[in-house]
This record gives sequence, C-alpha cells and structure tokens, in this order.
Amino acid sequence: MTASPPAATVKDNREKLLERAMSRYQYSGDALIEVLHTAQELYGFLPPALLKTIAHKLRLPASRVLGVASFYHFFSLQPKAAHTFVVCLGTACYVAGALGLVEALDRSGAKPGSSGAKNDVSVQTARCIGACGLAPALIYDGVVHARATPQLIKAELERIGVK
Amino acid sequence: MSVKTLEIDGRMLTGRTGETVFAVAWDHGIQIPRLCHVGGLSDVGACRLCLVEIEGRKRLQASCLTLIEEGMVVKTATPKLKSHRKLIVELLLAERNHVCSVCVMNGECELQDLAASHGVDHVRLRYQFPSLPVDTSHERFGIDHNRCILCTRCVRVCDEVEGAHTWDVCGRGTASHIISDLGEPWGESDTCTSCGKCVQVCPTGALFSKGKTVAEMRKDRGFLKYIVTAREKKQWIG
Amino acid sequence: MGERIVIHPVTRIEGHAKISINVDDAGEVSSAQFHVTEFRGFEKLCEGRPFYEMPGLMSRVCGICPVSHVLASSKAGDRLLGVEVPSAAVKQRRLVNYAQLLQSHALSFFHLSAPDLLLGMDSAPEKRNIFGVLERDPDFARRGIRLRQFGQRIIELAGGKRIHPAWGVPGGVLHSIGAAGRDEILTWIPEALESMDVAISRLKPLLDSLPQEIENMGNFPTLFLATVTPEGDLEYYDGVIRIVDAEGNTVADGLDPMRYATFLGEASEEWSYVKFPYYKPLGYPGGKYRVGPLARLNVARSAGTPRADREMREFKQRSQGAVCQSFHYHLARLIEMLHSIERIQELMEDPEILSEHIRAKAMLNRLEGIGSCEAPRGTLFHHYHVDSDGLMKKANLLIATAQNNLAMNMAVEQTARRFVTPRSIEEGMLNRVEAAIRCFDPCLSCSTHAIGQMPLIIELRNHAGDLLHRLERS
Amino acid sequence: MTFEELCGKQTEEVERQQALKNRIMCCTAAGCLSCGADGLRQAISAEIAAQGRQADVELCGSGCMGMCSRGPLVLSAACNRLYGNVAPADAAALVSADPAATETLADRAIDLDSPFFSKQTRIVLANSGHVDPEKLADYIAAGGYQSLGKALTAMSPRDVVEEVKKSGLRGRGGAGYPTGLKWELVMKQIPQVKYVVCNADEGDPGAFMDRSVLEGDPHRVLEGMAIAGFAVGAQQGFIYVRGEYGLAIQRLQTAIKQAEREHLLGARILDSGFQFRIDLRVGAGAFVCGEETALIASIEGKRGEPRQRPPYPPESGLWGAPTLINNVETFANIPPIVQNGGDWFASVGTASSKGTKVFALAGKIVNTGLIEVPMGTTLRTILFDIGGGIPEGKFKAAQTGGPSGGCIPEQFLDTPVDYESLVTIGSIMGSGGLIVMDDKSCMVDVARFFMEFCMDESCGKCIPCRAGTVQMHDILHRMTRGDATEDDIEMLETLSGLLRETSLCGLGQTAPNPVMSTLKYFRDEYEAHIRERRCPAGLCQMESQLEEAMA
Repeated sequence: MTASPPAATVKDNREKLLERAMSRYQYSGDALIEVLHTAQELYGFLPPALLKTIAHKLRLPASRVLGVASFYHFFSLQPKAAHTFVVCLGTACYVAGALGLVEALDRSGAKPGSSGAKNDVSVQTARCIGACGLAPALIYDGVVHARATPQLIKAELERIGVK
Repeated sequence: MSVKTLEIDGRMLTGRTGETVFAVAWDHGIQIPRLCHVGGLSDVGACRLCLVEIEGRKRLQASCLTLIEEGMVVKTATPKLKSHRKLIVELLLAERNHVCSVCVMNGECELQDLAASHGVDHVRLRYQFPSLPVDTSHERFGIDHNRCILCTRCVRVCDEVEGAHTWDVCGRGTASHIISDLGEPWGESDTCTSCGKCVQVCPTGALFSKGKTVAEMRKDRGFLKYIVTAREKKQWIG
Repeated sequence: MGERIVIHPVTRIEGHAKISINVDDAGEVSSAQFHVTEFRGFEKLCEGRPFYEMPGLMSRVCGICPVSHVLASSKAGDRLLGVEVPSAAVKQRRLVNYAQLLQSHALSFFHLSAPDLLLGMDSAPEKRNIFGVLERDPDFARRGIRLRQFGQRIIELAGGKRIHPAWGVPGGVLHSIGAAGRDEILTWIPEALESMDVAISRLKPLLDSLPQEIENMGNFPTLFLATVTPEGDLEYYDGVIRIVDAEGNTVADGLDPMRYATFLGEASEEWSYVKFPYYKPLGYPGGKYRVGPLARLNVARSAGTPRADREMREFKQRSQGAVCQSFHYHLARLIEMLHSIERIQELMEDPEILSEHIRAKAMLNRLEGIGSCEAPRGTLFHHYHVDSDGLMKKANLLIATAQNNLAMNMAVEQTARRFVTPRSIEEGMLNRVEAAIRCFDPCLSCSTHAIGQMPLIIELRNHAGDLLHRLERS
Repeated sequence: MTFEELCGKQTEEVERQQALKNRIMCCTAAGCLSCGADGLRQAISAEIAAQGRQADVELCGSGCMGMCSRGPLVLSAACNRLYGNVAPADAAALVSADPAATETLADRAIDLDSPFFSKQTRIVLANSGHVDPEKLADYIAAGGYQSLGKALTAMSPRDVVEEVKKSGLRGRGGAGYPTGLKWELVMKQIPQVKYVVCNADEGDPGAFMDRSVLEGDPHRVLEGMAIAGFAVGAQQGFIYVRGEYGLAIQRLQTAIKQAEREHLLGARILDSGFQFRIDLRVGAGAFVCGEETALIASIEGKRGEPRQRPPYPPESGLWGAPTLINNVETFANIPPIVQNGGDWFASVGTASSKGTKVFALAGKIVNTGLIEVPMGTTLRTILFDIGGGIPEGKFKAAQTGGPSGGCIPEQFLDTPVDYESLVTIGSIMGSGGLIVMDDKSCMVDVARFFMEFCMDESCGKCIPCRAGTVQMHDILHRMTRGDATEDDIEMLETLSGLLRETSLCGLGQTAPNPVMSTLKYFRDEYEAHIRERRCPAGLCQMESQLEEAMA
C-alpha cells in the first residue's frame, strides 16, 4: 500500500461543483450565463482553460463563450486583486461627489479597471449599486460604506499598506 | 406562393410573401445601401444603412429585416435617410483607422464606395485613432482590426455556412472586436478550417489574403449564393 | 553685437525648412545652419503593419520620388521573402526607376533651379519661377515640362498611376508595361533625346558665367558615395557601393548595401529633425559624404551608354580628381537624365519587357530585410525588422537628403560667409543661400517624412539669439 | 395547500402576532444595511434573549421603510413609533418598550404624520416595513396569495385580463405600454408554450425601486407573476434580476423555495390544475439587458444584444415562444388589482395614468429614499412636501428617467407627474429614479455623465449607438474642458437626431434625451462653457484653468 492517495482522489472539488451546476441545466447552451456565474464563484475569475472546458461541456463554440463572458461586466477574465474598491458612479453618487473618491484612489496609483501598484488593490466603478440615499457609496471588500469620503479611502489604503 | 404588391420609391413592385423589402427593392434595381447584409446569410440589421421610411410606421425600419406587406408604401432615399447614411459612414470612418491609401481593398471596398456615393469628402467628427493590432498569424489570411466595421458577416458566414463558428464578437460597445476561438491568434485556432469564406464576405480590407498588397484584393461573394442554394436544393444529390 | 539671419521658409525645395545665419559682434557671418523643422515619423507609423503593405505605405513618404521608396521597400520585401525576383520584373523596376530619375531631375532643374540660372540670382523674386522662365525662353521651359511629363507618363503606364504607385511588391511587380505602353514610350524617345541636347548645351555656357557661385556655393572636399555595377559603371537599381574621396581615389569599393550599418553611422543634432549620417571609419563629422547625381558621376567609371558617356568624360574634366563644386549637381543631373533616356530606350527594345513572369511568391523566410537603390537625390536604404507573422517591428530609412545633410550645412555656411553682408541685406544674397541648398535638391518630406508644404524661413540672429531679420516666403 | 387552508393560515398568523407584546421591525434593506442595520439587529436579538422576552417580543426584518437618509430605521409596533439613526446601544430601550426607557429615543422618533408619509399612497409598498420578507407566514398574514387564490378559484384567465385592462395599469418599466393589452396579446397567441418574464434588471443609475420591492416584498412579485401565468397561459416564469442585487437574489431564492413548499408555486398550485414554475436568471452587468429583446437574448445564454422589433415578444420572445415581459413594479401591482378590482385601481391617478408610482428620491434633497405617490402628483409636492426640499442652495433641475430621460427645470415644478406630461416637457417617466440637482450641478456635466453611461453600456451592435455615443461623449467632454466650439453644439444636435431615429434599440434611441433636454432648458450653460470657457456651476475644470494652475 502506498502512503499517498492516487492523484485522482485529490481532484479539485471545484471541478465537481461546476460539473454539478452544468448537469443541473442538462448541459444546455442556454444556461451559459448561469454556468459562468457558478464558475466565477468557484474560481474567482474565468481563465481561458476554464472557458474552454465550459465550451466543450456545453457543446458551444469557444468564441461564443468568450463573446458572452466578455459582454457582461460582471465576469472577470483576470484574477481579482486581494482588495477591491467599488466606487458607485450612479447619478446620485455622482452628484454627491463620487468622482472625488475615484480621484483619491487614483492618487494612490489605483486606477479604475486596473490593479494597483502592488497588484493587490483593484478599483472598479459601478453604475448605481442602489444605495442612492447614502450617496456617495463605496463598496470596500464587499462592505457598503455610506457617504464615503476621500479620507476614508486614504485610511483604508494606509491600513492595507498601499501608499 | 402568394405575391404581394407594394410601392417602393413611387414604383409599384411585386414580391413573394416572406421576401424582405430590401430583397424586392434590389430585385428591381433599387439599390438600398448596406454593409452588414450579404446575400445568403441571415440578417442582423446592425449597420442601419438600409433603413427606409414606411408609411404608417413611426420609426425607420431596417429593410433587410422588414417583410413586405400588401400595399406597403416605402421610400428608400429621402433627404433625411441620405443625411443619416452619410453621418453613419462618417462615424465608421472616424471610429477606427481606415487608411484607404495603403489598404488591400483600395478601390474595391464597400465602405469606400459608400463614402464616395454619399459625398463624404471629409469627416466632420473627431478621429478616435484607437491602437488596434493586425493578426497575420494565419498561414493564408490576416485580419486588420483597424479596418473592421463589426458588420459580423465573417461571424455569420463561419457559423451558418462553414459551420465552424471560429469567429465571434468579444467585448461590447466601442471596445467590441472580432475574435477567433478564445481570442488566440488566428493561426492557433483549432476550429478554423482555412476555408477563406470570411475573407471573401468582408466588406472592407479587415480580412485579407496574405501576400496581397495595396489595392490588390478582389473579393468574390458569388460563391455564397451558390453554396446556399445548392444546399437548400440538395443539388449534389442525384 | 552678433546677429542671426534666418531664411524661413526656404523656397523651391521639396518640403520645408529653416536657415539661420548667425552674425558675430564684428558684423560678419559667424555660422549658418540648415534646420529641418518638421517631423513625420514614418518609421514609427509602420510599426505593427504587415510588411506587404510597406511599398504602398512608403510610396506615401514623398510625392516626388515615391518610386524610389516603392523600390527600396519592395527590395527589402524581396529579402524578407528570400526569393529571386524574375528578371522581367527587375527590368520593369529598372524602367520605372529611370523614369522617376528623369521626372524628378526635370522638376529640380527646369522648375526649381532654372529660374536662378536663366534669370539670374538677383532677378526679381516674383519672376524667379518657372513662369518667368516660360516668358524668357518658352521652348526651353516647355521642353523641361515635357521631359517631366515623359517620366511621369512612364510611371503611370507601368505603375498604374502617376504618383504613389503601389505597383512594386515584395517578389516583383504587379503588372508589366504591356505592348501598348511600350509602343507609346518609344514614340517619346527622339524628342526627349533632343531636349537633353538643348538643355545641356544651354547650361554649359551659363556655368562659365557663374564662376563666383560655382567656387563659393558648396565647394569643399568630402567623400562621395554611390551605387555602381561590380565593374564600376553607373547603376541605379542594384549593385555595390563605392566611396571615393575628393581627389578621386577609391576609399572603399564593393561594399554590400545590405551591410550599410557596418560602414555608415547616424548622428543626430537637436536643432534638426534630419539625421546626420557619416562614413564610420572617419568618424563624425569627419566622415561627411555626398550622394546624388554629383556623387554618382564622381564615383562611376563610365555611364555605359554612348551619349551619356560622351558627356561624362567631359564632365570629369572639370576638376582634378572628383568634382567637388556642389553647383555641378545641376550638370550632373542633366547627364543622368540623358543616360536614363538611353537606358529606357534599351529596355523598350528588349523583348523580355513584355514578359508576364514578373512576380515571385513565397512565405516569409527572413525576419530582417534591407533594400537599397539609387533615388534621384542619392542612395536610399530601407531596413526592416519583422516578427514571425510578418508584422513590422522596426523600420529604419536612410535617405539621400539626410546623407547630404552635413554637406548642405557646410554649403549654407560657405555661401552665407561669402555672399551675405548683414549690414545691408539684399534679397539676392539670401537667394544664393537658398540656391546652395537647391543644388542638392533636398527632399525634406523624405528625409523627415513631413506633412504638407511649408517653405523655408531665413532668420538673421545676433549671438544673443535675438532675431534681427526674418524672411519668409510661401 | 388549498385556498381554504391558506385563509386559515392567515387567520392563525394574524392572531399569533396580535398576541405578542411587541414586534420590532428592523429595516434590512440595502440602505439601512450599509449603515449598520445588521449589527443593530444582532444587538436587539441578544437583548431579547438577555431579558428573556423570546415568548412575547418578536424581532423581524423588514423591507425598505422609505426614509433611507435616516437609517438604520426601526419600527416598534407596540408604541407604533418609527425611529431613525438607531444604534445597538438603544436595544435595551426598544425591547423593554417601557415608555420611560424609550424616552432616550424620543428625539430620533420620526413623525409618521409628516408630509413625507401623509402625502404618499402606498399600494406597491404597502407591505414594505410591515412584513418580514424572509417569512412567508408574514406575507400570508398580510393577505398574501389571496389574489392568486381568488384568480384560480373564482376567475377565468379572461376575467383576470379584463380586470387588468380595466385597471388602466401601464408598464412601470419606462415606456408605459398598457399592461392589460399586452397580457391580452400573449393570451391570444396559439402556441402552447408561453413564458412570463419579470424584468428586474433595474439599471438606471439613481433608481432602486425594484430592488427595494424585491428585497422588501418578494412574494408579492411571485404572486403577480403567477397570476400573469394563469391569465396568459404560461407555465414557466423567469425573473431576470441584476447580478448586483445580491440581497434581492437571496430573498427571491428563499421566497421561491417557500412558495414551492406550500404549493403556491410549482405543480398543482393551491390544489388547482394550474402549474407555474419560476426560475431566477441572474444578470451579469449589462444595462442594455433591460431592453426586452436583449433581455431575451441574455436569458437564452447569449450576448445581450437587442434585435429589431417587430416581431414583439408577445408574438415571438424567449426561444421564439410568446412571452409576456413586465417589470417588477408592474407585477407588484397585480395582486391588489385582482383583490380589489380594476375599478378600485383606476380610481387612483389621472385620466390616462392610473394608480401610483414609486420613486427613488436622490441627489440634493433632504429626504432621500423611496416614496410612492398617486399618478398626477406634482413635482413640487414630491420634492418639497415629501422630499423636504433642497438642503442648501437652490433647486435647478430634477432628472427623471435616467439615461433615457431628461432634466426638468424649475418652471415645470407644478407639472403633474404622469406619462404624457413628462414626455411633453422633454423627459420620460422611466422606471422611477428622481434625482434632484441644485445650483452646484453643471448641466453640461450631467449630460456628459449620462452620455458616458450610454457609451459604456452600448452593446456595440448598431453603428449609430456604438460610434455615435463615443462622438457625443467626446464633444461633451471637450465642452466640460473648455475645448469646444459653437459648431460642436450643432454636431451634437445632428448626432442626437441620428441616434434617436436610426439606433436599433431604446438605449441608443433615447441616449440623446439628457443632451436634448439640457440643451433646451440650459442652453446658456452650454454657451458659457464654449464662449466664455467658464462653468456657471463652478464644477468643470477648464483646460485653461488647469494650465494656469500648472504654471
């Protein structure tokens, strides 16, 4: 008997979960967006190999899978950074000065749509997160901050060591 | 098959039920401009050049997607339509880097022809000058994204006629671009059959045969109708 | 107090530039510079484009000598393909190159320089142009115009259009001149030869009347560089590079144009957009050299055609060793035109000119290619690097006007010192400064890849840099 | 469960609730959550345990209570008081409900008789703040699923459609197409397979009505859809909900499971022969998917690109089948219409616009939050009575309809808010975002902001929208930088005409609206940017000023 289990048994659990999601939709191509949602939940982002697997399993052309994945802003084809700032740029937040928040992040080298200097901060802008009553709103690592200020951003960035 | 009578640009014309306004007009020599339509492929109504005015309809209609109806009254070349078409051509010219003088399709390009026929002697809009690549990794063909107008003829011919679906549109809005497979270089595509149909249907010099130089490219679209008809009628059997 | 004269724009040259003349405290010309103030960046522009596009793209560098760029570019493309170009295609290319030389030289001599020569350096500026010449000597002017037309007609017949033909392609040419084209060209020959006789016999006595100008407008020793046949005869399309010095001694011979970078260096100065190439073994700026008609006649042993050889032998008598007076570029230009017409006749009588085997096809076989040929103004090099998909990574263009840059600067300074008296500036003085430049027939659109027409400005400045006088013509 | 059992369940739950000493409703809508409602809820829950009051004090979450600007909000049923800005430290006082203890909260009590509440009429939001969205029993106690029961037991599909037609309800998603007519169209289609789709892809920046309804009263939407399914003959429904609405998705999932368990959805609903399933489809961040043909493409797993209409979805929608598409608020109006009759609904509102409309108030206004008013209420009432006016500065414009709408200037404050009136003054009803701007807002910049939105959200299929929005944004951007000429205004108008008339879908057709309406009412601001290189609101940084600052 060997001490270590055969490679197949330590197979990534995520693969199984993705498989289950696809079979729930009977591997139908119509379920592509749902499957991509699941894949992104499991893997954090959608690398080409993953898209290829999905294309094969759903029997869809690879270009169509990428075409769909790239159409929707929710899907990320790049790995996510450790920390994410989402600045709401909905009308209410815009009127309330959300651009100041983007500028504050910008000053720290973290530009919208890109990862920051240390590649651990990503900055995104959102088209209204629906917290208009609390404008300007900022989602920092999944937590909504109402009436965010550049000072708040500065403090958070300092806390995680981004200058 | 029933026949319908309609009026296009003051002429009484007839067409078969199920035919589009665009098809009936062209059959009778009324050449409505178009970029995304090509005979033999499905229509998407994206270029908006074939828009026509139809009496009783509030909005302009894409003639390539509008089926003829009995008694329809259609106008295809009103001053309003012409001015819209001209501006659409200008939008396209300003959107990417269309440099006719060094283009393989110079003199044969559908976009260039439209610009000429619509009197686009200068572009009133700001050129956007995007920085776009050329992919010549394929053994026989190349794609120059600078000349692409996103008409998706290549996507459709590859999907509908060749059946490979190598091409699709990636991204959205102004960032849209044509991709092969998962965005790899064309030469690395494992679905492309190198049939060259996409190259032939491309209205501009975006898709070209390698080795062709300035103004040397001639595209043949006759094959499409032939293949499609042959397939529909199963002409190869018997 | 030092002063500076600036001639800006310099007129009757191709492109636009500025001359500044600096005046010292004693009121004498201390130095002069020829600035090229425009920038075009063709080399940058072609990055990322397929190399097949280069002949078409490069023909846009210049409206005067597009053919030269098409040829050098096609030849660089030949190298990238690694093919042997069919001999009929070579003949087509040669034909068009001669035609190009003919029309460009005709423009330079009859349209741009003849006004100075026929009407005089000090004649009224508003008359000093081709229309003035037409008035003074209608037959002469018309012959010039016809000669240029002849050259352009050949280009049109062979290349499909008069300017920016994109008929040259890597591996050969797109189409041949055809029988009808050949027949038409042959009908032009007698008149063209006759016109050359008229022009040459008209110029020679004029030269005798301008000893001051000849001796003081760009007369100095430099090296001369040109392409010759392996035997050492005049050659414009394909050959080896030979360099001679002012005494007429061969400094280097049999140099491979493909290896130009081993013997030519490129310096730059912040006051001009044109590069300053030099002959490497002698360093910068000691390795200054001249290219173009004068250099070619100095470098070549003989022309290889009877009429041109006759003129060339006489030309070589004008000086011991090499002819160093830049003013003789004019005569050299006429001799080259004569030679070109003779060669065109030869090609037209060669049955192979009608062959349709004019293009070699291949895939990309090399990642680096150099093409060179003799353009009207001198030796032209196109040097391309491509990636494995054939997309341009880098282009280096070494252009005749740039190679003459050092010499042109010297000529400007020499002319200014001799003819410009800063205390009482006269138009004719400044015209001579410009005329010195025109000897070289610089094509600034090529050398800097400029956009549009911006004639030259002359500025007179003191040594503090204050502007004293400014002359601007358009 | 049969209809009788449902009624029994309702009585039972109502009695149970009445027996309680106190019900504490803690707002758990996104707004309050982002100002600490979760921590507050835990504190109250711990306090109930600490005081040993589990038996007679119940803590519930609730949907949006409206006054988002004062969150977190807590409603104490015992004293019928609504408190704002509540902190975990207040838990003890809330649980005890002792008048003395609640004294500390008195200054934070919100006057329920204030115009903010008194001028509202709540139909869609009737349950918001009173029903725990995560408890089916709560919804049933409030009369939930009674309408579905009524439809299934006492009405024919045609009766239901007639009732909806009679109500005069119009689509609340923007265009205002009569809902009853749309239902009738789908009902009349011959094919057996039909679909009902709820458009919950609320994408207008500044609009959060649908999210609040989904989060606060998800069963209401499910019930509305089921009634629609019964009426038009569909057995399958989809809710296409924005991916950004995590909480709404979660509550919908919970609600669907609860309803299926009780046979309020799924097979044999309320023991009748009617079956209706609802599946969620989660959007992935594309505004254009709010357009019905794009939404269909997206549900089918494709790029959300619109296609030419006709054919309209009632004829050929999802997978080519007849498809009824209504938005969240429209479906939420259905149960009360079925319950109370079309005539009752038609008695609210104006001649052509019936019922109420939910608005999301945001921007430079005191009471930001969610409100519901009868159609025909004037903007002045909405903004100054309910909204409490402008905090500082002067009113300049109200923006309705999001990127497809327009800016309404002061002179139209007394215009009644209904579909037709808004169109007359250059805006649209839209989905209900209402953003207030004061004199510090630059109208050119607002136009630029919306154009940027449309440019980013354009799907790229048709040229006028794809390239036209880029050019219009380019011009507007240059205007805000002081780098534009008079010709640019003309080109802006020309492009507006092109987009409006030639774009493939509503996004492109309406993209010029904010530009057109600001050009109409605030042309002087445009001219100041161009002629004087000056921003009257002092917002835009002009290139020349930037250069000066650099030097």
